[in-house]
Amino acid sequence: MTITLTHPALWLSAVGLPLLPALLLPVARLRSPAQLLMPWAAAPALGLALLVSQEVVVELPLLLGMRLGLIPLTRVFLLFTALLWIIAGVYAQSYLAGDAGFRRFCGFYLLTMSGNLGLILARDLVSFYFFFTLMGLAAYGLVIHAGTAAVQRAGRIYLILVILGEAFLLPAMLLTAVAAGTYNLEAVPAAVAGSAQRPLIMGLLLIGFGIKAGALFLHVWLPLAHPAAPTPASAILSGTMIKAGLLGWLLFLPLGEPALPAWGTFCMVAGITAAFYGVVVGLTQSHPKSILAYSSVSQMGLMTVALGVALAVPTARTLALSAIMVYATHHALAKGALFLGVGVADHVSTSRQRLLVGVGLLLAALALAGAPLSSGAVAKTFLKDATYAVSDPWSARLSLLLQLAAVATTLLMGRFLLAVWPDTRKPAHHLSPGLWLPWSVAVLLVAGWVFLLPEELATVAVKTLAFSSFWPVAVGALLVGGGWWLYRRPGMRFRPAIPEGDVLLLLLWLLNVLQRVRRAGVVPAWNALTRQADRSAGHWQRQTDVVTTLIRLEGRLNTWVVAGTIFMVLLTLALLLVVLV
Amino acid sequence: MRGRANITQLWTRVILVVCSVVFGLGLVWTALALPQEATGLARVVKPRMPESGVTNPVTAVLLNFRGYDTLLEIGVLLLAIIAVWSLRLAPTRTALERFMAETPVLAYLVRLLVPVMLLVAGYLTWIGSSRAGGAFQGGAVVAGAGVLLLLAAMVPLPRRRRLLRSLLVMGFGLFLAVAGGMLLLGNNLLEYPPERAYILILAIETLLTVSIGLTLALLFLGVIPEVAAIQQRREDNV
Amino acid sequence: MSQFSLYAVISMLIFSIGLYGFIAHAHLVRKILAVNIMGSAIFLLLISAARRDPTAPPDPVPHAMVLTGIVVSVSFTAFALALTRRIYAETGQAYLPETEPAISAQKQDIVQK
Amino acid sequence: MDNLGTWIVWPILLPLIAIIPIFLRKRSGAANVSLVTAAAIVLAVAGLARQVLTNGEQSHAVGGWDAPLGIMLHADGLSVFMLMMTAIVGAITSIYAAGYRFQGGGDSGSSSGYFFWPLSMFLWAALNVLFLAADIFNLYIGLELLSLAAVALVTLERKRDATVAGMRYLLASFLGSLAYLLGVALLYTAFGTLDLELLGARIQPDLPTAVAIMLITLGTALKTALFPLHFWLPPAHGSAPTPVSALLSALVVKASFYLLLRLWFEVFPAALTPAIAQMLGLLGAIGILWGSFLALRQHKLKALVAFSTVAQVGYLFLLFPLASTSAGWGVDAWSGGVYHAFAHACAKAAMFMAAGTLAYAIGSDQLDHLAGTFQHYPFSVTALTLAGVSLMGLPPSGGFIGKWLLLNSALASGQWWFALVILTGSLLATGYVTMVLSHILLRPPDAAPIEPRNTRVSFTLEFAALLLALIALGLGLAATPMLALLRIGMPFTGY
Repeated sequence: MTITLTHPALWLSAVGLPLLPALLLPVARLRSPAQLLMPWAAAPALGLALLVSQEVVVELPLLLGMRLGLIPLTRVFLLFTALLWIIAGVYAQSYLAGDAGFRRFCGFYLLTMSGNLGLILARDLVSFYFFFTLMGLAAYGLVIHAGTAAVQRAGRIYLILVILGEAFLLPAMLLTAVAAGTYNLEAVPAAVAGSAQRPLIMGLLLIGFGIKAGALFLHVWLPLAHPAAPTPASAILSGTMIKAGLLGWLLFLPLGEPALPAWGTFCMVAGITAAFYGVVVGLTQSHPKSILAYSSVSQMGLMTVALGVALAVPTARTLALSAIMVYATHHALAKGALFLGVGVADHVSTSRQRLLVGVGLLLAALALAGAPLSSGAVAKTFLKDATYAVSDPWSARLSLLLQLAAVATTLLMGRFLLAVWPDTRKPAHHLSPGLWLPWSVAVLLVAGWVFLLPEELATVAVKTLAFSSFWPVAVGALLVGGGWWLYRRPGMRFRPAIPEGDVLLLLLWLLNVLQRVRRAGVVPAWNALTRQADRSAGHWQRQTDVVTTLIRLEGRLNTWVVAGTIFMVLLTLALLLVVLV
Repeated sequence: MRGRANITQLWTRVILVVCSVVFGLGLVWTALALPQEATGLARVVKPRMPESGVTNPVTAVLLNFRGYDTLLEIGVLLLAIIAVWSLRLAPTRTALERFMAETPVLAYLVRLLVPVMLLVAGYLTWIGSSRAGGAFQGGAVVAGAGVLLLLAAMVPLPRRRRLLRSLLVMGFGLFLAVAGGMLLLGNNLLEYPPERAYILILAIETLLTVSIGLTLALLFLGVIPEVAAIQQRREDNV
Repeated sequence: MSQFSLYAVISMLIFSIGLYGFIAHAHLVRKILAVNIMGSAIFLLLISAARRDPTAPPDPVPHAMVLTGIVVSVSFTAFALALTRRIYAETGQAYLPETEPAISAQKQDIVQK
Repeated sequence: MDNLGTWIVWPILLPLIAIIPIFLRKRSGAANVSLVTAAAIVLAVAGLARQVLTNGEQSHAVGGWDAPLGIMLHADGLSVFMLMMTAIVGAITSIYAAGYRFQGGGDSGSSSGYFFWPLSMFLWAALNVLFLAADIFNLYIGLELLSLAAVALVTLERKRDATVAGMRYLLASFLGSLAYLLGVALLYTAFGTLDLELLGARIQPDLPTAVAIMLITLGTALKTALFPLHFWLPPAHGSAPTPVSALLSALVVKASFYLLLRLWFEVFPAALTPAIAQMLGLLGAIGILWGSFLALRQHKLKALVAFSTVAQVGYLFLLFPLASTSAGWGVDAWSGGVYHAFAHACAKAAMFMAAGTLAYAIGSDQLDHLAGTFQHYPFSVTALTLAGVSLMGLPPSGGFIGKWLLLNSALASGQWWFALVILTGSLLATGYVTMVLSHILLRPPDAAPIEPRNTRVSFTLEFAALLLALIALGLGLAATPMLALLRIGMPFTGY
């Protein structure tokens, strides 16, 4: 059955509905209905994702000609994104009930939601950029919700990275638009492929979207922001928002156009490195949300590998895209369930609850690790199929690396489970249905995913019963067990801990050192030198201060005679130009 | 620092002089390159004179063909008086003013001159439709009479605002009313019916003469009359 | 050199002199006088251009423009003189103070450093 | 049959008519008359916009005399665009001014508060005259009317700073006007017409023309505060009463810019050589960097906003090199520049209003004193933020559309250096906007909470600023129909 829905108002409501409650929030009387409606603002988008099975584009007289629509790729993204926004929204209503800042949280949540849904629905460059920016900036309000000093620091770094991302994306968008001669997204990949500035555009795109996607070394904001945000917001950040960067790559990069082996290899190497790097740093974390954040870095790395495949081997485009679609959906749901589970585990009070919550977490963790029959296993099978398209020596290595990555993921999930395992000895909170219900839905979606699949995918799920998907999990589990045993031994107290934000901290430390060197060594030396060069050292120093000079210059420009003379000089110069040229 | 400032000033001055000379020469060259034959609108104005309602071409241009410019220009004059008043300068009695006030000869002369000046002003305004003259010339003479009266302190400053302000705004008001009123007749803005043009222009010019004269005299005074009057009375009482 | 050219050249020279005076002289009344000189120069140019052909009646449009220009110039002069009076009342002199209020905050800042 | 439905005359007539009762009545009456007139002007402009949208360009021969004998009024997309900008900012500023407390005493008929109304009505009339003029001498009178009203408004409150700044502004205006008038005199002497269209048809690339264009351009650039002729702007805009600062920064500099736009692209496009266009663009580019840099160095909120105007004016001048040399993308550059002017008008007026409200509330506009004002004046701070979003050029604001179009044409025409300047300018704008916001939002931990001095701030003040900021933000969303309006009669072929 195919349904075509082409009324523009319908599509506008999908992105505009979240803004409505946001507008109602300041009005005291309408506040509680607005808060009640918050999660369901994503419902029209979910409806569109479920019902629209054809490519549709509608045009609206907004911005520079807004086009909204869906293609198969974005339909999948919209499906899991809208779903997760609803689940996390319902969860947030209980999680933050009674919180003084809930109204503000609602406002930012809705704005971010509008941005996230909008960028998926956008079919033109300008709208895409608008929604992307809206999402990035509005999420700042989610990150800093708690308001503590550490959270504010995380927020600052998040904001800096967002603005940095904008600085890369805006030129990329403009260059793309100029190359395409239109703002339509359909024309973009071909335009990028054919542009004379292809390397520049691709570089800008990889970095700009890479920051959002948490790509290797651009991920520094991610392990800071995800734990800082309230749990439902973390679920959104990790589940859907980092996928926006991935979607950006898929929509803008020339996949399936001419083969770009160098770019492809670069992406594959960066992806695989990130996959292991995330696990290694993640293992040293103790906070469950930090572990999950690093796991996201690792998982996004795996999806980047598929992107690399599509870039390097044009014929593998379809395969790689399906792999990414399946993988992204799987990861969004599983990561959502895991993040929400952290909050649920915190509220456990009885041992029965403990058992149920534990089982749920285990299920989600197993899915992420790729245990047979799970969504993870299906996703990994797709990924592996895609890698077969790469030329031979690489292909074998890649599939081995992928399996090793699965081992690593299992290990990290084990570490997570140990960190989060519900503890009834903690002061008991009340585990309200508002928390466990949405979480259960998420877990059920992860677990029962296979049954909702179209037939061709379901057959793949059966294929995952093979040994190749079984052994990594088994090995990983064994390793976890061994590690646990080692860890529990009285003599063993070796606990490496890399602080969240890893390379960023290294960078900051380096800057700090440089600063200290400058202050301790360079500045006195410079002063001594200048003092010798000029006896009136103070005067010289003032002269060298560019800023001061400029400001003094402005002051001088202000005296009337100088200003008038400048006008006169301009007149004369222009006159000479006119007479002589 | 002082020395540096002087050097800056010196250089600025040198540059300014050099630029002024070069610029002046450039302008002279430009002036010489201007066309020698008449290119103006005289030929366009002449055939339409009969429709203008007046016989003096300058008045026809000012009040009819380019009446819109003149309307705005009266606006500038009204704006000037409002702007000067908005500065709210303190009223001062200068030494000259006191001297004048105490000299009976001047007072006599002013008594003699002012009526004659007003007569001249009226004549200038009336003759403007056919020969050199008009509201501006007439208004300037009225203003001269007003300045003389002010200097001789022979008119008490009005304490009530309404009358004075009405006189000031009256010329502009009539002009504007005529301009807009033409729309009611189905004409364009300021489009006089040719048969009424003369009388309308004369009416506008007459009121303008009073308004312009008064405005110029009050611009000379520079302070808000009613405020000054209150102050003056206060001083006199002391 | 025709009569028109002579007047035009002179008007340009007067304009340049006025411009120089406007920029170079610090006293505000002199500046205002300089502005009037520049204005007169332009009026001279227009009036002389109105009668380039001595045999024909003069072009009335420049005359009207000059009349309008004079009224505008009078209005500006009146306001400028009144403003000069206020500056004199507030600062005790008829010159522009040479440091800017918006910049002076900066200057203090630098001194403190 | 009457002719009252000729919408084109009403934006000029209405404010002029309003001046008469305002001049004759006392303060309270003056405010009410002005507000009613403002509403009427908004309606008239809307009527004209509708007429232009349905019937295309409108012309009106004043006095029934066609050019060259008479004076024409002309309304195309650009005129209507500018009239709309003026109507929106003017009306909302009037609302703000009605709630604003001007300093400076006097009785009700002679206080600063009273004089704002007739002067602002003259300002509005002058702007509308300019935007509808099709005659180069008529433009001169409009310009003079505008300058005189603007200077008088600056000196409205009895403050020494403002008086001095006003004098400087007046002198700069003199210089600009005289240069312009000399240019007009030369053009009339050479070509014997004052009508813009006829002038454009007759104009020859000879020496007097070139000199006249140069004089007009520089005179107008001085009034628009193009770097390095911006010296008069920051003190004048920074020290004027708040509603006046809003009007000046939003509208007055745009008027002379509009003049330049008209003349360059419609009267003497042939004279716009690449070299001159690049020069104008270069000065604009320096202005962007210079103004933003100095804005970052300010300690007072209003001074900062004023320097930001210097920077934002720079963007407008980028239009000249971009629109004249990028074939095909010239339309983008042209409409981007004009759009930027509109968005800046709304955003800057909102910013000045919000800044003025905060300054009034805490009795100081030092940035250091702003901490904690958000709790008391959330609407003003929100207005400040939203206006900042437009200045930074973030979507969906009008500023974003303007910058996007300018950037697009810069890259398309290969003038990447201007693109670089625009991006740098946006980053610098982000810098000074965040600087203000962090002063407001982040209170130093050791500082005591600041109690506002004047807690009772009229809600009108906050509402007006927020409304304008929202309009600046919404302008981006409304870009498609607005750009369609702008394209009616635009000086580019192919549309």
